[in-house]
Amino acid sequence: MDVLNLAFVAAVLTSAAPVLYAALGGALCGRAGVFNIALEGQLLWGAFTAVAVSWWSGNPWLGVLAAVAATAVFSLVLAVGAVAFRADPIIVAVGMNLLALGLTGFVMREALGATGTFAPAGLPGLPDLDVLDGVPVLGPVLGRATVLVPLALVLAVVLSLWLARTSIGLRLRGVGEHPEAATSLGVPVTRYQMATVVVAGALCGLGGAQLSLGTVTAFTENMTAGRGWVAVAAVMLAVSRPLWVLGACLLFGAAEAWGFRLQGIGLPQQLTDAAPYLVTLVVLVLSRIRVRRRLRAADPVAAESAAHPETALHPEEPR
Amino acid sequence: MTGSTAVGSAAGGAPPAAELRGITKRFGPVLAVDGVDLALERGTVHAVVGENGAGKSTLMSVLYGLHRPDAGQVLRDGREVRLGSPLDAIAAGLGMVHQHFRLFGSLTVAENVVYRAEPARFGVLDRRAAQERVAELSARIGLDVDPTARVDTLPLGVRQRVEILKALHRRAEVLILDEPTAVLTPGEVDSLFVVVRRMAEQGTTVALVTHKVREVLEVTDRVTVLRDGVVTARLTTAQTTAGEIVEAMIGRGLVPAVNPRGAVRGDPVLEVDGLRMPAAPGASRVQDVSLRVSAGEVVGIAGVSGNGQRELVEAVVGLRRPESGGVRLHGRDLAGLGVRERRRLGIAYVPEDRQGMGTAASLSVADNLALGHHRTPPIGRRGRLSPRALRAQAAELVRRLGVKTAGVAVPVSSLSGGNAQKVVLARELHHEAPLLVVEQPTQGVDVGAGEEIHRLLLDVRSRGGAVLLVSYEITELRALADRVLVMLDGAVTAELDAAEATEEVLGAAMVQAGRAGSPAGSASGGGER
Amino acid sequence: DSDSGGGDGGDSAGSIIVITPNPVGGNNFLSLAIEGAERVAEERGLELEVYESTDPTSIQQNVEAAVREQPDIVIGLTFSLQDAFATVPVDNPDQQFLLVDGCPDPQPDNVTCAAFREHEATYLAGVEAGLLTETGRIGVVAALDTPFIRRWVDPFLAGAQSVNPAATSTPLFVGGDNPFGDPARGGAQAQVLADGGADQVLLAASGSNVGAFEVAAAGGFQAYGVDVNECASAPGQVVDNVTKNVDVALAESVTAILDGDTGGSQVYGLAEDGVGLTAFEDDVADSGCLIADRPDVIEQLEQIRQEIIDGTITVDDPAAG
Amino acid sequence: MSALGQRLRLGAPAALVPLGAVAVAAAVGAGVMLAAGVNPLLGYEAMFRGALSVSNIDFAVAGFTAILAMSLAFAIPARMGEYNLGGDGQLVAGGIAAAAVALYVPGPAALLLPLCVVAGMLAGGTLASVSAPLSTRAGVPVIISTLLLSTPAVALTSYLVRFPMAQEGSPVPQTPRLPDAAHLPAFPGMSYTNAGLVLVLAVLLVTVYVDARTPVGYEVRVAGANRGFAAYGGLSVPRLTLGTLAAAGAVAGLAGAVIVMSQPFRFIDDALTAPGYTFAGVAAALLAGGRPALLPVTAALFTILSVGSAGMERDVDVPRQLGQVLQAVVILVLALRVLATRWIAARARRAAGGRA
Ligand SMILES: Nc1ncnc2c1ncn2[C@@H]1O[C@H](COP(=O)(O)OP(=O)(O)OP(=O)(O)O)[C@@H](O)[C@H]1O
Ligand SMILES: Nc1ncnc2c1ncn2[C@@H]1O[C@H](COP(=O)(O)OP(=O)(O)OP(=O)(O)O)[C@@H](O)[C@H]1O
Ligand SMILES: [Mg+2]
Ligand SMILES: [Mg+2]
Repeated sequence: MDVLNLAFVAAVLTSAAPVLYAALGGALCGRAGVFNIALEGQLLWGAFTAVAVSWWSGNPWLGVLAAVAATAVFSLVLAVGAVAFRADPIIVAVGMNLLALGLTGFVMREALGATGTFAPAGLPGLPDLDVLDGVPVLGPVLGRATVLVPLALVLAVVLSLWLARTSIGLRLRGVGEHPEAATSLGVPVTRYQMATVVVAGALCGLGGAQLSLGTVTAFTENMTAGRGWVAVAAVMLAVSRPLWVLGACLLFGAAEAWGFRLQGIGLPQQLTDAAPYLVTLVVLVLSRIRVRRRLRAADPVAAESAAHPETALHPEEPR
Repeated sequence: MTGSTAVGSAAGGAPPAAELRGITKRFGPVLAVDGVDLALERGTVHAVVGENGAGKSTLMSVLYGLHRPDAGQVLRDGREVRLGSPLDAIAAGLGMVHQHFRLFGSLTVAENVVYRAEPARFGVLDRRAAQERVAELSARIGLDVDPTARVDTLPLGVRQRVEILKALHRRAEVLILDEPTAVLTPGEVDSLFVVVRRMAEQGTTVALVTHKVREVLEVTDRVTVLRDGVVTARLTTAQTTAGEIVEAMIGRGLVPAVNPRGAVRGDPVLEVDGLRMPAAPGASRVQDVSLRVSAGEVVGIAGVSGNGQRELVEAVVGLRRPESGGVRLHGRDLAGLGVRERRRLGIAYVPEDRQGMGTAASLSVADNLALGHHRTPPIGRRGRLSPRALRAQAAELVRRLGVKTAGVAVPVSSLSGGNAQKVVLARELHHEAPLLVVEQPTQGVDVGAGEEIHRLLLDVRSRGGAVLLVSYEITELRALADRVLVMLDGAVTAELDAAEATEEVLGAAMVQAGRAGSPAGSASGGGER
Repeated sequence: DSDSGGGDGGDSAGSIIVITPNPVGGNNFLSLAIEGAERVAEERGLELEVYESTDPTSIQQNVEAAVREQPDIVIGLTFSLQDAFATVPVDNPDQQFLLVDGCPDPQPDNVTCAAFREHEATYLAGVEAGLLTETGRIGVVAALDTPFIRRWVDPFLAGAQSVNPAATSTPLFVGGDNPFGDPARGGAQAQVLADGGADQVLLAASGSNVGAFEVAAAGGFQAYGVDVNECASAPGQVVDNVTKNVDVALAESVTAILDGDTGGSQVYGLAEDGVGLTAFEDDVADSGCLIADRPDVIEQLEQIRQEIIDGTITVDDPAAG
Repeated sequence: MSALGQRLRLGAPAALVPLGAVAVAAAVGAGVMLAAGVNPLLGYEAMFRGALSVSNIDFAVAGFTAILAMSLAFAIPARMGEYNLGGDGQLVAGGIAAAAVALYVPGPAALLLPLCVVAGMLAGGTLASVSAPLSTRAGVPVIISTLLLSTPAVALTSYLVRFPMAQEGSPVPQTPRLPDAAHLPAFPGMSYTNAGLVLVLAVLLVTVYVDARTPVGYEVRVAGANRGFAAYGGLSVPRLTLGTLAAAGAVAGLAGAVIVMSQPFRFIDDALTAPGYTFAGVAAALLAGGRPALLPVTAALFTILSVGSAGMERDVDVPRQLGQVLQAVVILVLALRVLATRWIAARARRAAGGRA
């Protein structure tokens, strides 16, 4: 593989990593039966906390830890609102996304004294994987990334195995698929779901930290710029399967990276902007249309409700 | 088959395997269970019967730790146990099989059985051990289940075995079965009862909730009858009669509604010719079905569930498009017409799935009663809808059919199963459509309400309506139908006159080609993919 | 009641209100303008208020709110205020207005304009890049593809090609949901340029620049900043900056208006020292910019600058349609 | 119990919930302001003045018009359980279509005004309609397809307004000023308060009427409650989905048309999406719950929060993001609605005394 292609892979991985973290969180929630479209807000929250704590403490790793913790706490809003209180997860998520946007902007201004962008000289960012320099393939692909980038890939695999192979993974799948059944076997569904939402928050925290201390070292207002929504699309595309989520995020990352390169050869920016979304939509349609046809043949009436987000989050056709 | 060897009650002095004492449970203002005592002797099969809403499920849920009682105690082997959750109940050796199976369709049989009690090493599931455990348990009670099959590919009867295996895997010594037979075919019911008797012989105690008196007589040792949350009778099966049980359940004797037969038959209303539909995953095939239903006639479709009845009915009402063949109403070809047009031309339909299809649980009784009539006067008039007329009509229907509800503005979800079913019937009977298609009209409905529903259907016949009745219950078909067609693997394999349709003949026709309980590959769409 | 809350308390010192088209944060140009306003306010003992707009409706609202406060001058920043400055001054003939970096057409009498010819300085930066490039590939990262922003794009290539005809340029636009504040995308695009072999890259993407400077700092390419001296953003990797002395222009115009010289349109180009390069500044040696080590190049630039001022070289203005 | 009595009793707590949400949000906002060292009374006073003082009401009405329209664009499909999050795309589609008609079709006001409005509604409606078959045929949830279609639509209009439709020589990405014939007539003495408000209020009335008094409204509610039941009853879920989405997109498109046909009478890139009308509308619709008639009230509240927060920032220097925070808190406190609904359901059941 030549250098340029490796650089392309590196670009894809870097732009996919934050989205991948958020999407893995969303996928876990999906498997547990919680519809999570607060990923955008959670990611932003993580990105902000990471930068703020890294700045105050002088240690980027503390920033990462704080992002994980703070986003986990933030996601309690969803856990309590949508899981414990059984409020509409969409309403809660809309509120959370708005809250994250407003509060990060507000606090940045009041506590950090910055508007728009916070990137003071000396803001400590995460180190690159310089140790890989000189290693063939890995060096050019990951050498300029932080350790959080390969970690995201590893996590996708680990989560996939964890869901498939462990007791807790099995229980979680059951909780999402048929909560009453899980309850009747003594699995505390609410607790499982809340824990999952919080873990997903922690993942978003990692994603946010990677965005603001890894991909770049800065926080800007609304810096997630739709990445959380892309993650939501990835979760649907992958029907909550972690390995598929990985694929979906890489697809999106590749579409974006190609977009930049196409812009380089003269395509209008606005059109290359649209490409990743259209690609995602087309793949989504192609992937769901088969499931849909099968459902319709089995049960034309039940198929009517199959386009609902909740059902679209499960790898299994509804019964 | 019935295994009616009476297992004597436990030796004097030995405490019951499970006992409920003075259990009271309220839901808000509703007193669901009121000071009920119930003793389940070891190794017996104990029937718990009663009307809809009598408190059976609530009582069993208390025993299984799903509900905490407001008052009363639960004892296991004579010692009081505190059941804060099903987990406690499982630990105490209790198991429960719910009417609506609580299985994970996407998981394998083995995964379902060991769920929450998994053989695991360092948190990693031991699949081999799980499968061996399933094989061992099914051998013990003589069941045949493939541990690696995905549950959603299995017929209902097999799914229920999985439920029983789940309880056995947890070493349940007391097994609660809440309406286990409501969705089973006669063959499946028979094999379930064989298993139940065998378990009882092995020392397991079984509590069986059912609406079917015949089942009570066939398989149980003791009977407890509930009414309005209190016990109205404790009987020993061997010494009681169906009449006595029914009397205790509904406070009066039952006069079963029976088709008077012989009345004049009018012109054909529904004609189905050479209807064919291919099999698909999750849908059965229909092979060249032709039938005719005339005015003033009830035609029954018998058969084991999943033999094409649902597909046939959906093709008649317009929910499913046939591959070939025709459906005619009063001689008019319905090809290409959707549900709405067919309803307008005079087809009413009571579906089997009253929660998923027959009602919208979150909408009011009034809204539920209006569907299909909302564009015709008095409710709909020239593109407008009169909320007042909608409510008035609902109130009238509720009154006429005696639906028990707090009003027409409350959501259907607050109604009992029997009353929800009456709402569906009220709506479908309201316009006196020439053709009424009914599936499983009394499923999960208590005997009293079931009898009323039967009368309503016979009223349709006597006013000259045509009724196409799909039922899995032979008694129901015998009581109502003028003619019975038997469906097997999508084809009509027998047509019987009321007089010929005895239980034996029907039962034999329904399972002719295959063993009951695994009704061909068609039910599961060809098994595993 | 808003009069009483207005806060000028009747003292003789006047006031000025500056209205921005966007939040100031992270926008070098706007911060520099505010700096100029602060400076002149202090000099003249004026009270200064800044109204940040977020969108066109809020611009109009801010302009009208400012007029109600009756300051000495209502100052608008950038072309985005042009529509508002075409109408509001007509209805408020007694109020003086100053529009920096734009001019309404027709220009009401009570509006003074100060506009820049940043393309001239960008052209010079392009010359610099053309001279310094070793790969023959240069690039630009800009926020959005708009005619105005093209002022930092097209002349850059034109300048480079004037001295290095073989030079090729790749402009990339951040775009996306947050073009002026998405450093990750800015960085990704800078990386694309670096991977593509560009070694001289102009960064004109506002808040998204942060990521691009990180690529420069990691050795991806040598960068050029805009508006202010950004050489510290990637120490040792920034060649020069296309500066726009909006602070000076704003202060000068305010002074002129307060002194009674109202109306008219002042254009700030190379000739007026309104735009330029860090290279031309007296303290270039301390600027931290790479160009400080190349007096030969600076000399060449001085010469071309003079030719532009003389009109020997004309630089096309991409925003002129 | 009489039907009226029942309705009153069931209705009262339901109406209290939004008020409760607002009260809690106000308290949270006060806390935040105190933390930031601002007297909350002054802060709120500034916020209300920013939106409602005589001098600012004109702008506030413009914001209200847009937010109300966008709340309808969300609320209409929400009646059948579909979430339209693609308001931005539909808004700009409507705006660009209206601008295109105004710029390229000559004609007198009597012709041009309705033509522009219809073009905007058609464009928005068409874009939103795409999500209907995507949902009913391909099984892609509306919430995700509207969202995914929005970004490309915004990008495309952005391209149009920068290149083919750009004003010659303008450094700002914007169309030329629309001809006078395409300016919505303004109320006397106002510049932003114009016929657009009347149009949107008319749409609101139609929506409330259709929802409560027509078979279609009933069918939409049925489809929202249970798709299977709707299909069984002969309702065409695909057609209802298409209808509600088209209507929603048309209202959003109307909002876009109204914005470009108002001051400063052009399509400026970003001008339609930057103020966040879409999500303010979503929030207003959520706050109103399933009651379209409440939309003007909740839209007004969110207008005050979003338009007023700019005034608050100007006057007392509280960051305008506080407005977003307050909106968020209002929405989150709506989780209480669930508790209230449960309480109401419990009362209903109590009244039923349920026995079969
Ligand atoms: N979770 C609940 N909340 C409120 N009321 C309930 C609940 N569960 C049951 N009830 C009420 O308690 C009463 C007893 O219900 P239960 O389910 O025990 O009846 P059942 O005998 O099982 O009836 P069926 O024959 O229909 O199964 C009914 O009036 C029912 O409405
Ligand atoms: N959560 C609940 N709230 C209110 N009423 C309930 C609730 N759960 C059950 N009920 C009531 O309990 C009664 C019995 O319902 P149930 O769910 O037991 O139906 P079923 O057909 O008998 O099924 P099963 O016997 O398996 O539970 C009905 O009157 C129903 O309305
Ligand atoms: Mg029950
Ligand atoms: Mg029941």
